[in-house]
Amino acid sequence: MAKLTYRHAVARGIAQEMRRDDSVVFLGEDVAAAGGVFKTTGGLLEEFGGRRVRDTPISEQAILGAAMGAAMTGLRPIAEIMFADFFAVCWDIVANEIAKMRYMTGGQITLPLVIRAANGGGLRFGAQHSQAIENWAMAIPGLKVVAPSTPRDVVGLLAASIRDPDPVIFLEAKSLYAVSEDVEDGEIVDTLGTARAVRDGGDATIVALGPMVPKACAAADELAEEGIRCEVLDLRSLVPLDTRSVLESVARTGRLFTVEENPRLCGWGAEVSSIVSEEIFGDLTGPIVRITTPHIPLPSAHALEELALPSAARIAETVRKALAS
Amino acid sequence: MAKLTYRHAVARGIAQEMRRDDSVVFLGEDVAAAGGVFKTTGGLLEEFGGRRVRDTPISEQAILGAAMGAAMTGLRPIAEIMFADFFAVCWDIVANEIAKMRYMTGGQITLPLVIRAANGGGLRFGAQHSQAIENWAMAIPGLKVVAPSTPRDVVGLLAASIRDPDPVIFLEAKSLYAVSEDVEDGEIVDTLGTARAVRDGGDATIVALGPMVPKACAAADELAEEGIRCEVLDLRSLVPLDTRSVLESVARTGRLFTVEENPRLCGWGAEVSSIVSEEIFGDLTGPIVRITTPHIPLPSAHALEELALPSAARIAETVRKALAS
Amino acid sequence: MSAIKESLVPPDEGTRLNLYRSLVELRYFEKRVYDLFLKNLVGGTTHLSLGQEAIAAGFGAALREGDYTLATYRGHAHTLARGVPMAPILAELMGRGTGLMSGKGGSMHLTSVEHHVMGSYAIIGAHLPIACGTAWSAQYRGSDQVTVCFFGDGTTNIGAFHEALNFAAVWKLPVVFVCENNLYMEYTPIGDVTAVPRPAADRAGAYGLDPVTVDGNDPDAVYVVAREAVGRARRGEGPSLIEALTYRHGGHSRADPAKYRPEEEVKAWLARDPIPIYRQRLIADGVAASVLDEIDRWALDAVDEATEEAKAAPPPGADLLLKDVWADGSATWRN
Amino acid sequence: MSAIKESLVPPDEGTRLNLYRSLVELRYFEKRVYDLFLKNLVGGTTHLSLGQEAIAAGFGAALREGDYTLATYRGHAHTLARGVPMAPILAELMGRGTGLMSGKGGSMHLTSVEHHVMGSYAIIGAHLPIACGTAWSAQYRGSDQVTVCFFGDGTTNIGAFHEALNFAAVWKLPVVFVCENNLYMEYTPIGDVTAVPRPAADRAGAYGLDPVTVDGNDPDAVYVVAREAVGRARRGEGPSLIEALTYRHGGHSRADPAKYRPEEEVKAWLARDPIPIYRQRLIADGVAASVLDEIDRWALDAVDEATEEAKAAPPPGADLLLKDVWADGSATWRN
Ligand SMILES: Cc1ncc(C[n+]2csc(CCOP(=O)(O)OP(=O)(O)O)c2C)c(N)n1
Ligand SMILES: Cc1ncc(C[n+]2csc(CCOP(=O)(O)OP(=O)(O)O)c2C)c(N)n1
Ligand SMILES: [Mg+2]
Ligand SMILES: [Mg+2]
Repeated sequence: MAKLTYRHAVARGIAQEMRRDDSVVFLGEDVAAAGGVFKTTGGLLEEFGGRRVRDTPISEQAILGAAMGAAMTGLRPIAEIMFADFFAVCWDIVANEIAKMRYMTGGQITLPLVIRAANGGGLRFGAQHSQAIENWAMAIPGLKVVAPSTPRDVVGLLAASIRDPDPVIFLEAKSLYAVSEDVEDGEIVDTLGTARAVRDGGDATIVALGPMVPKACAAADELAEEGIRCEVLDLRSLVPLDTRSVLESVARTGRLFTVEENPRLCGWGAEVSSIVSEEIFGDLTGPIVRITTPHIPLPSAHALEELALPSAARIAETVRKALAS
Repeated sequence: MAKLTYRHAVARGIAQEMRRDDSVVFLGEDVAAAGGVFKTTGGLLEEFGGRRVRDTPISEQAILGAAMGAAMTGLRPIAEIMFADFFAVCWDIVANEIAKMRYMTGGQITLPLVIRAANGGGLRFGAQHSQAIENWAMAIPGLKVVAPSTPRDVVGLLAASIRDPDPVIFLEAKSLYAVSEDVEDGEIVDTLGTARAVRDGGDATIVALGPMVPKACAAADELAEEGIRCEVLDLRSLVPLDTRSVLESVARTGRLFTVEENPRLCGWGAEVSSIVSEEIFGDLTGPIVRITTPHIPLPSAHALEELALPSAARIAETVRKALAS
Repeated sequence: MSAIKESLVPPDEGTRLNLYRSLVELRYFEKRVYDLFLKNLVGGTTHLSLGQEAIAAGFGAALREGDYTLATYRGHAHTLARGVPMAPILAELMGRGTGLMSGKGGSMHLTSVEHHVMGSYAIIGAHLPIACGTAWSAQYRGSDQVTVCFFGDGTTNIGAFHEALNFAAVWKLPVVFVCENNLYMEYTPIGDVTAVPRPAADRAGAYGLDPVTVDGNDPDAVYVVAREAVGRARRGEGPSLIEALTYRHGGHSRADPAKYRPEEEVKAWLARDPIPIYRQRLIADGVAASVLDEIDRWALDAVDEATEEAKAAPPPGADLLLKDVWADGSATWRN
Repeated sequence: MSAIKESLVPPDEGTRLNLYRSLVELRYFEKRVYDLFLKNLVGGTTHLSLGQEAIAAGFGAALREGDYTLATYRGHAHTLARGVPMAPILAELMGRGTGLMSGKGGSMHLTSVEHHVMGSYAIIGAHLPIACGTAWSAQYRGSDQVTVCFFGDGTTNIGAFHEALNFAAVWKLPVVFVCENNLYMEYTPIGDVTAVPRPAADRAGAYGLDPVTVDGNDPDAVYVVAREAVGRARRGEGPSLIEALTYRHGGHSRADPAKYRPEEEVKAWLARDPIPIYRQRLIADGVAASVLDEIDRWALDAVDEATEEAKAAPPPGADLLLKDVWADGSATWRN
């Protein structure tokens, strides 16, 4: 048991898997010699050498193409896309190639690969370096989408993603890199598609993801003091989606709130909302409410960015109002 | 008044606007000399010359970058991305540059440009040439998203898009290119953000877009014979979204069905569903049901593609069952 | 035409007969596909290699089993040339359940992992980076498998081309990039949209590679250049970029009557049809016409047989719809 | 070092004083930004041009009003060199409501349409295609405005670079692409990830352009090359690609102590700091030291004044949050 930061959990998860499986390789920009621009991958080059841990040119299409080609011929590559926003320069390889290959080839090709990226806002990096792109990935059939909210989950879900036989988009919350917690020693392997209840309560269900989880918890704690008890579910992955946990919880509480970092339109919260209103409409006792960033590019000034992203206060206020009416 | 195909409506709309405004220019792959691979832009080179109608290399980033740079310095470019799937190779220019520029610059830059693309399936072109990508665009703040379902709407909405001061993603349904209808002569200019009721009825609301509109109408006609009367709304644009028409209709009928061509997760139907269940929950008399392509890449064989895309029969059956239970 | 210094030895007779067999096989096959789509038995879109067969054939002959190839939507020839049987390819084009990918991929995505045909790709440029990956994997595993990646002249203007070439050169990957310059990107002449006369060869230097061009209508020449580049790759000497000059006899795709090409240009290139020329050459070099006739007959029979087999096959079952999104065979995204 | 044949005339004294002024202005400004982020008054990330000032200054001096420039996230210098005042830039970096873009863009996106500074771009490569657009627009409108697009060595390996260069060459656009080769893409030496020694110049030929390199630490040399390339563009003779060799004095960005660079390399380049060298040169050529001191003082005062102004400014008002997504000023996507 020792303190582990979210940042260092990345290297730990990768190292754990590289030690047990020689087919795991890792590539990206500035990831090897420099240990990553977010200092998430320090020590990997030293331990595994330049054959397995490789720096690349600024060529995201080549990085992901190389990962894809390697995955279809026996390797299990991990590729880093530095900021999730940069998926836009290689989206073809992700959405048109990687995601579709297995289906198009009638199952001939499997692609055991992981693409990691620093996702989301909160660090004043501006509109092109702060996007939460989970919904881009969720909208593409053939991609699994994972987004851990704690250091332990980074290790366990990253290990699960690396062992998964399908392509996984692994979104690290850059606003959580500095967060730490006590994590046990030894191998940690988690399971994709399993949400976790991080707060219990029968008055409402709050579903959150990644950096919105601590905010939802803070809101729930605030509300608990007022006697409003919310169950907070950390989805942990969007594909596979643990709809069962969501449906069970909402069936119990009658109310659903979703908290999304992404801009409003077509977010995963809309998907969850539509599932709930289609499948357990009769259990709902009031409107489903989505809490999101407004449908705007993220502004860079601290004052504005703070306003844009869902905050604990906004979550609490939204739930409070909705339950009161 | 004369018969106009959906295909020819494209050139008519572009020509109408190029005639009135010399700042309108048009570029894309094989669009000029060859008149477009879907034969949508024939005659434009002949009428407007090679200065205004230009063939480009296979360089989608350059095409859209050029359109963007031109739009910020006084022109009103129309760019063609041949198949909507190819947005993936230039998504950065669309999602990170064009969509964000105005906001990031504090309103200094406006981008009056239109990007046209052939969208969707139904022609057995396989997974990389059949995608309905309206939700990709809708998820990005700063893009308007337009998808006409009739030849007349192609002309009128294209004209409105070209005159619009903001970037518009204009999605032509490739499965509708051969469809024709009588269209009046003379200038046609429509309004973005206005849904249209194409069938009336008080039992349920069916919201559809693009090529799903004729299918929804066929379903509504089938149901009408059984005494089930559905209002069918053609959204026509996703951004701006005519939520008012949707909310009014559902408030009347109590039931909402959405019909999406895109794969299931995070589609616009989820967005519409979440809006309705948040804002007029009390008016709903039963679950909201989404009819979509399953969350799979589109298969190429006719037999499978037919099964994948929503059909009139599937829509009718879904509505029938839902209203019966 | 530099860099290719050693092994200018022409192919031996066995190899040449093999090349001829491959050429006519590809030719008859593609003609049959054309007939079948005129009969509406092949749906969707289709891109034929008629006229360009010598490139797929020449490389096919120079490769070993286990070497990887990646092609474009215009990939029937490249798939056949690796030994993939005709019937499942035809069945795939006809949307049958016995298709090479069970009808789920279609004409533009022919893939046979069993034959190391690692896919046909329909988004321009995408497979060049992917070819870097199969080559990297071979390098990493210490196998001596070579990757060959085919693409067209128009493809040299898209970003992925540039990224892949630089990446392959820096990592010294065992990959051969083969640009089939058929003078047109779809309907637009490549010269109208490209800053250099030779879209691939004139750019080799940008990646520290030697410029190599070859007559893509000459199977012997292609074979020799292929053998050389593949050998270099196999020996760990890094990537090559080869520009093969050729011409397609028909339109870009099913929908295209190819009216945009000057008549004299078409005539001149039809006169350079690789197959009759090669046939003449073999006969001049002493091969009996009857041997070649026999090969022709065999190829035509093979195409006929495959056609019947594919025609007789049923469409894919509805159960395939929700199959094989994921490695577990399912399409399930939720519990 | 070819192609630039004519007008090797060195700049006159007025221009040189102007260049000097610009250099020290950029230098003091960037140093101030560094101080301010150490004091936590500048948030987010920041990329300084310390050491690379001669390039922005040289081009700035060679351009006319109305010419367009596009820069990267490392764009403070390029923005200042077009005459944009310091205070709103500093205010933008500090997230104030008086910022150049009201605080909504930040350090990486400096834009001043009034000065024809058509944006700073934070996704590698994206602005090269966009520069094609501003150049195309000028060409279309028959104006003689030239576009200059600045980027780094690492940027030459991304696809957009390739597409833009080819596009500009084919359309003969009035655009000058300026690669500031500071030897590193972020933390990785450019040589480790690039197939050719000169990432830009060695690729000019791939676009039918002449290779041009220039000492990016020599303001006179940059100015002369800039004047030449801008002149060509203005006369309708098409694009240029220029590689300017330089070095950044500090880390890549705010978070980077730049430990990955060999000490001797840093030392050698610090000895080539453009500013003291240029100062010496001017003095050797007869400019009075007092004149230069006066310019230094003026620049420092300007930076001080701008700092105070920016510091005093309030954060952006909450009303800005939902402003200016659309041309009508709103962020409304529904009725
Ligand atoms: C990114 C992208 N842009 C455009 C297309 C449409 N397209 C299909 S084939 C083609 C021409 C390709 O030309 P070339 O590379 O010369 O290959 P050829 O068809 O001549 O074999 C184009 C533009 C595409 N498939 N992908
Ligand atoms: C598409 C993309 N990939 C990666 C990055 C992260 N990144 C920012 S700056 C940079 C290095 C750029 O190097 P260079 O072009 O040499 O410019 P310099 O910073 O040296 O001025 C990288 C990799 C990015 N912004 N965009
Ligand atoms: Mg071609
Ligand atoms: Mg650099």
